[in-house]
Amino acid sequence: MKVKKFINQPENLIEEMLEGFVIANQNKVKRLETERVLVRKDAPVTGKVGIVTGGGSGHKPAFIGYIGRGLVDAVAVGDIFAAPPVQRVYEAIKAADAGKGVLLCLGNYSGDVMNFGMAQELAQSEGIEVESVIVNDDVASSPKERMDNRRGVAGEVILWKVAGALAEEGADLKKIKEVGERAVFNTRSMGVAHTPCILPTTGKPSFQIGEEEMEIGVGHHGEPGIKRTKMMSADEVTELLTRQVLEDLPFQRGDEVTVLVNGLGSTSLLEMYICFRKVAQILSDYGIKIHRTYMGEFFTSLEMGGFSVTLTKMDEELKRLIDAPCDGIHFVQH
Amino acid sequence: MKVKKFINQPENLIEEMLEGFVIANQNKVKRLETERVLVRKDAPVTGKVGIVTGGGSGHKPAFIGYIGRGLVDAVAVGDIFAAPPVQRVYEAIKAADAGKGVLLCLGNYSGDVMNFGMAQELAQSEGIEVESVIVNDDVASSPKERMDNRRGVAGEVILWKVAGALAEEGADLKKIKEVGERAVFNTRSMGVAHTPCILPTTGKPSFQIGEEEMEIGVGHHGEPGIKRTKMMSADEVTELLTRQVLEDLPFQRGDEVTVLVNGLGSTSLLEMYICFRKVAQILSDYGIKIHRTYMGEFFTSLEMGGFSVTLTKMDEELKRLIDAPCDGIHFVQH
Amino acid sequence: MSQSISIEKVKYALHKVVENLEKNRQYLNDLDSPIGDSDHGESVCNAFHKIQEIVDKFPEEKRDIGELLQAVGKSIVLSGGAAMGPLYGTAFMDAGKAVLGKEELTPADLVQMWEAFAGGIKRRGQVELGDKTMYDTIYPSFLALQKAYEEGKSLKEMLREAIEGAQEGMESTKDLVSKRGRSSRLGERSRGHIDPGAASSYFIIEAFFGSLIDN
Amino acid sequence: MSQSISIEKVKYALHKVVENLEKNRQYLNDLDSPIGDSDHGESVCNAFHKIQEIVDKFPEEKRDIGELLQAVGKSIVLSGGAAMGPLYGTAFMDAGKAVLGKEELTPADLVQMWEAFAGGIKRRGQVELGDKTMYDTIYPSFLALQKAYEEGKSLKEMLREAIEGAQEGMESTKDLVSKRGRSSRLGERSRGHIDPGAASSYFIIEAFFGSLIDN
Ligand SMILES: Nc1ncnc2c1ncn2[C@@H]1O[C@H](COP(=O)(O)OP(=O)(O)O)[C@@H](O)[C@H]1O
Ligand SMILES: Nc1ncnc2c1ncn2[C@@H]1O[C@H](COP(=O)(O)OP(=O)(O)O)[C@@H](O)[C@H]1O
Ligand SMILES: [Mg+2]
Ligand SMILES: [Mg+2]
Ligand SMILES: [Mg+2]
Ligand SMILES: [Mg+2]
Repeated sequence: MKVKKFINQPENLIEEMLEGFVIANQNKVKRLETERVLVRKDAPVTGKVGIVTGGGSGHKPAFIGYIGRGLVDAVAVGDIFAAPPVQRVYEAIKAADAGKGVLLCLGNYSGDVMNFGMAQELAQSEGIEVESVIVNDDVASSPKERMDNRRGVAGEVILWKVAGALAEEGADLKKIKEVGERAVFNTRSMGVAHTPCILPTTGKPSFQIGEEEMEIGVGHHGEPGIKRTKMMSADEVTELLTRQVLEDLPFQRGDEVTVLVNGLGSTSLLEMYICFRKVAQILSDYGIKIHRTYMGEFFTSLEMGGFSVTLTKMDEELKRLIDAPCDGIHFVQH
Repeated sequence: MKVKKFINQPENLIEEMLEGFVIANQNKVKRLETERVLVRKDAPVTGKVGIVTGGGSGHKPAFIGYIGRGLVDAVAVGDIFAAPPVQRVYEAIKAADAGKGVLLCLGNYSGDVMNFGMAQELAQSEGIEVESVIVNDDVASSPKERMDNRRGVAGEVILWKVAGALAEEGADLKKIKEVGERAVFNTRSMGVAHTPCILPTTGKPSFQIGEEEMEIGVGHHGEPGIKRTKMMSADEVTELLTRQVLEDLPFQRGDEVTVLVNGLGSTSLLEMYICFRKVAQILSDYGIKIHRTYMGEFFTSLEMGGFSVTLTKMDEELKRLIDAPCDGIHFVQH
Repeated sequence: MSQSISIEKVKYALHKVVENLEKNRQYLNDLDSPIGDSDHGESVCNAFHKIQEIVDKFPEEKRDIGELLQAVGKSIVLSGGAAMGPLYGTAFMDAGKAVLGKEELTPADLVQMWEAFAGGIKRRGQVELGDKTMYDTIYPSFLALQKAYEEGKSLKEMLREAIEGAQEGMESTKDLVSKRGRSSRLGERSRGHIDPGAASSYFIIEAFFGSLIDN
Repeated sequence: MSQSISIEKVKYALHKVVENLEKNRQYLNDLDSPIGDSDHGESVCNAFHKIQEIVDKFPEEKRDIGELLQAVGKSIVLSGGAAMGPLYGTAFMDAGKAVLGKEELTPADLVQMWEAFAGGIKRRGQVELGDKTMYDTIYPSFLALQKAYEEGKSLKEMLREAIEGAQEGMESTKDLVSKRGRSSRLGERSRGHIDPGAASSYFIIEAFFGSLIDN
């Protein structure tokens, strides 16, 4: 298989992408001179807790597409699928801090946890208040008893939305961490993929898979999930994902949820709406009400073929924060 | 090649997709009972000219993702890549008309032109004021001397934005048609693809292509373009597209343009930003200023691999309309 | 074989048309791939599928062939979609108009009806012979039908020659450069492929006229 | 072979490490595909690439091996990224700290240094032997080094046995179920694959200790 991608030298690809990104979105974002960190144009925003995130590249619109009012202030940009190094996270923290402290939002990967953790210590040692919330929404990645070992996937979008909205309201760091943790605790996801992405750095597929197979519970770096099966119909696979997600959190009749159906790269929105239809049917059967639905590509794995279903159980405060307007680069809401 | 798609029975796919779409976006959209037409929730909007569009399915977020305030009022939904029939367009016109008339926005395809044209006549015969603007922005699809034979591609997004904003301001039909036509006249696009989509109805690829080849000037239904070549670097292919677009319209030093880089389905945003970087460099060399940039998937061809570059020459009025806020289902702007 | 055509025969012929298109659905999609958007078989079959109901529900007591064809045409126009919808729909409507009031078609009526059918395509599509479209199948089939009629041939012979004319017309599109429709943007690259619409027209004519021969 | 190690030899050994990782870049990516995210070779090579400059720019007159290793570790920690960055970075920093002030490493120093290296991984990664990580290569290599030292073997023999220990450790990961890092979510499905970090650690040890043997 030949690699068909619109790139130049693979070793320049992140830099070139960022160059384009900063030009295209210069009204909303700027780049630090010293480090590969993108920050909201008006950061640090006075009177506001800074929201910092980051991770490996290749997940666009995550992470940098979420920079903007009501969302994220600074992003430490890693290499393809590689956590950003300590120095970079540290500079992101400094750039986002307006004196009210900084919340780190990260996915539960040992690379991210270690790099963000060390950067947090470094910043704290210089007197910056820093807290972190670690996202672990992927129910397929560990049994419930080992929830703290689960991967973070598309649920991170919910954290950015909620924490970003709360920060914009002027809440303090403690409060944002508390609500952010509640949002994460209330969030569960599961994904499926039938086609790997090709890593532009190596020209190799992220995983091997048969012509009629799909991977249930896949991670968004192509990590194996729960099992390899034959392709199923949209309804069958959606039912499988949705029930597993629903059963993991004690969702109850009468609950309200936010639904996020996330395309992993090459799966069309047309297919995703077909699948969402089934999600809605199942929720209705369970007596669960949909508060808000997000449909689209929010956290991809380059051009991987597949999608994930995320449910977040709402409460009044989370509803207010989910519904708040935001003006991110690739995530805008009135 | 096996078809890996998340669908159920192919014959139900549009209906199931619409079912999901209406549930997910019920705050913004409703479906007519009689016909496969989606309309803005509050349509017909009093005091406003109705904006109606439509075309074949498979281009998500187009067409129905553009329903909303400051954009489109009603969409006639065709089968995969097939223009919607007359009756459907006619019902869309009726649903959008609040007494101030309706503007039809359509791509220049004989199917669309004939079906929309006949529907227009039908509606006019019943006393509804109807005008139409036909988009023909694809420079690869005919030489300049035969401009009226060119295909409409991603440039239609610009028409929806401009016409939608003007309608929202309360302008009359004549004015909207005039400005819409100017926007179209000022818009040029060209695309490239290296991977076909698979039609879910037939399980067949939209075109055949070699392992190292790409099609320059491809249409967004997989129609052949200008030539078949070996894969090029991002910079080379972007240069080719951008220069061809630039040379087609008499762009001049000092002009301002809106740039739209549109992913055709499976090409990652990462690649598109690399390509946009080159567009920006070329424009800067030409002394052309970028007024606004749109990056993402605006008009896809299911999961086709490729992208297109669209440039619209701005004037003060077009700038105001492009910058106006809008609240479409998949196109939101503050 | 009778030298005139009843409404029953027309109804039967229409069913045969649907059958023949259905049989060639994927082939028509495939023809639409290199120079179009790969959907022609889908569009034609979906639209023609609906006319079966029109035909079946057309009241027994109504005998007007023109009215039947107009109803068929109207269905295709209003609910067919794609490029073929307005084209075939208009053709059937015009054909119906040309024989409105007739309860039997004489060979002369048939020639007139088919002239109107071809005229409908031409009018709706703004198309000329040689543009590489369905018209390149339909118009030659009309010419052949007319010529056979003028030469005083039997209805059977007329129909056979019309089918032959259609087939030659369809095959002629292979070497043409397209001037109309989606493929018209390909210039020289459109050469070497049979036009999908020309092929669907052939299947329509083959089944329609063919069933009248056998019947 | 001398029984002590100069800073020049350490510098040379570090260059050899970079070379060896580079040689195995794609192999490491490939190992990271079935149980990880296919980037381990990229991450390790990019991070270690930068230490060449640290080593080359380390002032001639500075002779402190501990300081050199700390500088290397700091670079990897601060600018390495991925999981391997904090892990290898901390290991080098801890190793440097253990021999701070030393201008020559005796066999005893080497054992101490390597114990600290392994300890750094354990501390940063919260990892145990048998968790199917780089620690499964590094800790056995330390044990082998220490054992050989305690048995009074020559430096050369010590190094050789440390490399053998590393290799055995790396190979042991194949049959293990992962408890740490990305692969820890796979449960039984992680079995049957060598851990990519265990492999990169082996290449580091092979080159580092190997170059000290040859030197
Ligand atoms: N203007 C026209 N006049 C006559 N026939 C046309 C015209 N435009 C298209 N066609 C016919 O329609 C066929 C394509 O039909 P179809 O696949 O339904 O439409 P689309 O191109 O919209 O997908 C072409 O092969 C051609 O024969
Ligand atoms: N907590 C940990 N302790 C020790 N080693 C670990 C730990 N987490 C990961 N590793 C090692 O890191 C390797 C993966 O490194 P790398 O590919 O850089 O990270 P990532 O998984 O973030 O892509 C694993 O093979 C494993 O050896
Ligand atoms: Mg990684
Ligand atoms: Mg079509
Ligand atoms: Mg077609
Ligand atoms: Mg890895």
